[in-house]
Amino acid sequence: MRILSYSYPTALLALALLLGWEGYCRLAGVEPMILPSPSGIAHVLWLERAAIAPHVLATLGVATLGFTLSVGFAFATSVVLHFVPWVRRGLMPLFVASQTIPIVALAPLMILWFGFGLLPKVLLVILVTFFPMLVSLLSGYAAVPQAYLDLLRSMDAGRVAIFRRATLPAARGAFLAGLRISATYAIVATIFAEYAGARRGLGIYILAAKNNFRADLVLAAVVVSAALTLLLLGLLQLADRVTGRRFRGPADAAG
Amino acid sequence: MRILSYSYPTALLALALLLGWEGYCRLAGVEPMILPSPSGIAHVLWLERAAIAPHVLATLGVATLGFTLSVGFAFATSVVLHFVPWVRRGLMPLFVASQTIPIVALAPLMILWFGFGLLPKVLLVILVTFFPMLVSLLSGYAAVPQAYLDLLRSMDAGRVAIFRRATLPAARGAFLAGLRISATYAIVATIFAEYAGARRGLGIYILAAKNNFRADLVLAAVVVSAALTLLLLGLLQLADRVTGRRFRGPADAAG
Amino acid sequence: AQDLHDVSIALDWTLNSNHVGLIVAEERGLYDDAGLDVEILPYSDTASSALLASGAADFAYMTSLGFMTARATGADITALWVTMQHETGRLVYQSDNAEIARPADLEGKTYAGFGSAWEDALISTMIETDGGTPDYDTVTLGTGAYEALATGRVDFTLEVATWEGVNSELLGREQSSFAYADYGIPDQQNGYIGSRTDYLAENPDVVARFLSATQDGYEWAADHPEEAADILIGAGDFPNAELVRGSMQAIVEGGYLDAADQPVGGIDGDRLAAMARFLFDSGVLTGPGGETLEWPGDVSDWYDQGWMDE
Amino acid sequence: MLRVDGLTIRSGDQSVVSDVSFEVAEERLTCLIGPSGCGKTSVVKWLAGVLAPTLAAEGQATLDGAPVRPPDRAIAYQPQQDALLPWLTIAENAALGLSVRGMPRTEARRTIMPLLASFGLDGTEDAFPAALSGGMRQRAAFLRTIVQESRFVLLDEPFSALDAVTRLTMQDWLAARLVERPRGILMVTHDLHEATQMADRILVMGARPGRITADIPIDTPRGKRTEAALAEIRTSLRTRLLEETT
Amino acid sequence: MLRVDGLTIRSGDQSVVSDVSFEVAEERLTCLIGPSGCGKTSVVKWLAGVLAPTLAAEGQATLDGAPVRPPDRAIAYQPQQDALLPWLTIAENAALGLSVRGMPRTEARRTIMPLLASFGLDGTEDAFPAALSGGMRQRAAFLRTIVQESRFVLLDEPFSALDAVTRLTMQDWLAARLVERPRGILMVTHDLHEATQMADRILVMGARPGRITADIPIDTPRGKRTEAALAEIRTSLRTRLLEETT
Ligand SMILES: Nc1ncnc2c1ncn2[C@@H]1O[C@H](COP(=O)(O)OP(=O)(O)OP(=O)(O)O)[C@@H](O)[C@H]1O
Ligand SMILES: Nc1ncnc2c1ncn2[C@@H]1O[C@H](COP(=O)(O)OP(=O)(O)OP(=O)(O)O)[C@@H](O)[C@H]1O
Ligand SMILES: Cc1ncc(C[n+]2csc(CCO)c2C)c(N)n1
Ligand SMILES: [Mg+2]
Ligand SMILES: [Mg+2]
Repeated sequence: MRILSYSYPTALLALALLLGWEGYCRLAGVEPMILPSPSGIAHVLWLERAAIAPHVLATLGVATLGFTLSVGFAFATSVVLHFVPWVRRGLMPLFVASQTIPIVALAPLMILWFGFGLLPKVLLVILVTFFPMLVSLLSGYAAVPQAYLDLLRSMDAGRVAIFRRATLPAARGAFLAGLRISATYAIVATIFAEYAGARRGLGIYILAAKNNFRADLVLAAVVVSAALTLLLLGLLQLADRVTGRRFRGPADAAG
Repeated sequence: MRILSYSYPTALLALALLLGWEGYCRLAGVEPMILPSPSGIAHVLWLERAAIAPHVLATLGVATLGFTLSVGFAFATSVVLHFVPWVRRGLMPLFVASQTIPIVALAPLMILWFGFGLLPKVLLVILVTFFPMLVSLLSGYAAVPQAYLDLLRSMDAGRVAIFRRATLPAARGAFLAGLRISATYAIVATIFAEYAGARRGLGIYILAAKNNFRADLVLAAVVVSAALTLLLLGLLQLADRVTGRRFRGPADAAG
Repeated sequence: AQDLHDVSIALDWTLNSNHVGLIVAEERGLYDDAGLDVEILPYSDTASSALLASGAADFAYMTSLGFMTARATGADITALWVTMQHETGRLVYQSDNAEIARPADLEGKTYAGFGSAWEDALISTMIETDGGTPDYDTVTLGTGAYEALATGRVDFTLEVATWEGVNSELLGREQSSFAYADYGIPDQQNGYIGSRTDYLAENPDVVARFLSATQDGYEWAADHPEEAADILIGAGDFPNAELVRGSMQAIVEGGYLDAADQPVGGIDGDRLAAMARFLFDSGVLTGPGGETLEWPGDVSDWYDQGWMDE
Repeated sequence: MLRVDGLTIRSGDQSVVSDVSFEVAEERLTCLIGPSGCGKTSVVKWLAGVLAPTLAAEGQATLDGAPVRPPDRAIAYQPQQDALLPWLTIAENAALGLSVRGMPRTEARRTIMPLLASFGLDGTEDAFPAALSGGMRQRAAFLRTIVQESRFVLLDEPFSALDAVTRLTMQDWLAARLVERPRGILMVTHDLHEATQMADRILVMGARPGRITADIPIDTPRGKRTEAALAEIRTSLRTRLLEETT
Repeated sequence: MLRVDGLTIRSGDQSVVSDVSFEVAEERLTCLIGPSGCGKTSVVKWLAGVLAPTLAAEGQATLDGAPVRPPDRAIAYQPQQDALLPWLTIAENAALGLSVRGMPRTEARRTIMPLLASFGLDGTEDAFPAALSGGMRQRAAFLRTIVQESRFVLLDEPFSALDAVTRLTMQDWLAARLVERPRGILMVTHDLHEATQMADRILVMGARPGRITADIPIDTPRGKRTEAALAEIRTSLRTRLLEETT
């Protein structure tokens, strides 16, 4: 009930948008090849569900693998950079620079270099999703209250013990924030990578739909991709809830 | 001097990377059509400077226009959303959803809808850069210390005066952070948009280089694009320095 | 100077020898003489027929497939010209691939594709005609296809004989090919220039001037292949000038531009209908609701060469 | 004379403060003490017109018998901590109340400048708050409050962020300022010592819900408020407070 | 007996603390007071082995004459605020020092459980710190420090975040705990009142650079420390502190 009353402005606005779009399509008589109506998109989405399914699965597979590796890699890197300041100073600018590379240009080259298997796609997903997580993790580590570190150090805890007992749990919120940002890009990055070359996947589906002049199928695939991203975000939210009992509760009472 | 001694690990690492790459290209004898060497890229970049220049200018123009509009639009929207909570509740989920759209799919459709002119490109740049700024602004507004607001309210200041005198200046840091994130994407988003349709621009250049099997030119364009983004980030940093006398200085002494 | 009428044309691919007549007409002032300021739009990731249909361009240079798919799907566009009198596409594979001797051998092989539905119809028909089962693996790679073929990561792909074919030869790649027409595909003309029907109705004069000048351009190129190649090289960004020259030579030697029974650019209605029929019958064309399209019976309104009469 | 009558503040259906009535005398310092969470800040915020919108309040404030609806220019408010805006210079911060009322920048500065010296702030007018010590910041905040020329001033734990020594200095300093420019002051504090040193009257609040449980005049003249002279009243206040808590 | 000899702490070429020597007696409470920034926290952090790496220290700590290199198990440290880890339950927080030394989880819990009651924490063992009041959190932090069974305990302004009333209660409570389980305590405080109520000895620090300017034993027995009894010593301490500052 509360969620309903909370989300009705969104629902209303979304509905108004869709109705406006539908009305425009019907009244102005735009060619569906150029701008299909929402009802048309919903219709083909239903008709083509069997054709889209394998592509969705392929994309999900690559995105999941790439994102998982990216999370692991970001975590490992963050630990190294946390403990070795000169590596951090050396690598961070390079990571920033890596974010300025247009993947449109890089993706076809990656396919050339690494073939059309999983590798180039996973690498592209990592390229896109790695950095926001790394930054969030490092800023999370840096935000641990000094008192926690001092306390553990005064107990004669070693660097690793301090990291495990204070730094890491304190960075949980920042990590989740980074995870959410990265997750928003994971599916889109996969689609990009597929677009440059793949056997199967939403990227291929979009490319084919475009080449066959089926704007309705392109938009249907966009809807599916957005739904996948929202699903991924929802899963993260769920994982947070399920695992985070220790990290919730009322805001810190004693300030 | 200080900046030199600070950035030498980066320079060292970057140099090692480039040397390794160069060495691999020379020793393994990879075809430059597949993986050009850094020296090869630098060389064609120099040779092709006259050919690349007009594309760079076109991209810069679109990126600047799109980014400027995006900043203005994000600011205007943030003000509206700040003052009208139900619009905020209604629109934010839609903005989040807009970030899950793969631009690969949308860009060609935008060209079909809005033609070859500036409009579709500017819209795509806005689509990509608008959201991080909006989020940063809103979180900046929310982070104003309540005491500042209470103080002004007790002086009988109106909503607009409070916003102008406390909320807005307090959000400056968050705004700049959002600006930096968005600026990182501005050039890349422009290249994307051009890729789907433009008369001129780095996107077109990259596409042509790719179809001519010129991996070296593709990478040269990537280098240029990265340089443009770093330039944009540098300009923002400079603008911050020049305008921010009031907002710098030692961290707040009285805690 | 006189007031020039602005027209724009979108290309099917990055500038190449197929477009030579347009460049020659532009560079030799034929368009100026016709009172036109022609903008040749650079190739982008959006199909030229889509750009044309949406009104983003006045004319489009389209692959036969691009034109027919768009037209069959309901775009209101009409073909006015065709560049190549014979199919320039062909199916290629590495000569040292001992497993491939005939299309039937493609069964179970890997194809590097470009992401359009017709490729499957084309290849399946060729395999079937040759007595094989059309069962093969597709990897969509776009331009990456040729590198993938050369490095053996895929078994076959499609190419334009007068461009990628020449390029492979220059690179010394040993490749063999099958002609579509030998295996059940109607021989088609290729490289249509078209416009929107409403544009035709409103600017018949502009259309006629544009296409006549274009025709003059291609005729001149056919007669002066070497000079035409140099004009093209001067107009575009060609990293490999030899490819352009070789390609022009191939076009002229192959008699692609002028057929005995046709003026340069002339459309053969029967062959267009045969190819369109093939597309409909192979079921690759679907409408906006996803339904398979019915053969309209008559496609003579798909093209219009009325401009040649003036 | 500023009066509060029958003030009740509710959060949902819980009373935060219940039927509180008291008065703040002209040119006198009234202290409000009580255990944490008893509602001291809420009372002051209500009088300043800045109560959180999630809290519902009933009650009446009157100024010399006439009803007032806060925020009102007769009542100035100084939030806990100093709330100096970090992007304004000390002069700009001090003039904030004047600027908000529409006084032009140069005139506001003219008003502030002669006062800086007596607030121990001469030479800092163009410095930013971050460059000042806690005590100087606190004085700048007082200057900002004082120049608003309101008859009454609400101070919410003005010294709680200062260290003990600076706090002692600032207490003396504020007392001296009040002799120069008398105001009716309502000051919230946690510190028994501070209350007994500075107040003309002490209002003691109890919790759950917040209400006034005692109203104690301090008659010892300021000059004679030594540790020894106040020992007794402090001990009784402490006992009372500890009782309130359990 | 814990001794510090000739402790000098530098930040760059500025002295933060200069040639400080003092001792902390076994089973007695020593208070360290002084103006803000004089280096109290720095001295305590050095003794705890957690001085910021940007500060350079020279000096010697000895335990019964034998040199120690902090951190040392004989010396427990309780940071300013309570520093309870929000993601650990009260029991886990209290047992943190034990777990760090490698004591298994169940054994650590067995050690903690019987002590909860006397710390006023019974029933809270599986609650998270956020659910507790400031006083309860402070007690949990004390429990964490006490169970480490170190001979000496360093407390940096343990009560400064508490409101005045809770603070008074906690002072009494801590005094009672120290009677039960005596420790040598070095306690930094800002609060003269707190120092005179609780200390067996008061070390007064001066600033720029930090050094010890007085070492004052408080001989009044704890039972007799009324406001009146301490008035004199408090007045003299205040005068001394105010002098230090100017
Ligand atoms: N915005 C709010 N919404 C709901 N409840 C509130 C709000 N602000 C304060 N309260 C509650 O009202 C009560 C009184 O709070 P208030 O801050 O007025 O107390 P206080 O006496 O100033 O305490 P302290 O001495 O800690 O400053 C508390 O129980 C608090 O939790
Ligand atoms: N990490 C650090 N690096 C450099 N200087 C520091 C550092 N920590 C503290 N200082 C400086 O050392 C001096 C003493 O600081 P310290 O925190 O020890 O004082 P204190 O007596 O505890 O003050 P307070 O009463 O405010 O807690 C101060 O001038 C401070 O600015
Ligand atoms: C110069 C040139 N090269 C390749 C293509 C795209 N393409 C790749 S394979 C093929 C033939 C299919 O029958 C086509 C057209 C093009 N349009 N123009
Ligand atoms: Mg309060
Ligand atoms: Mg300290």
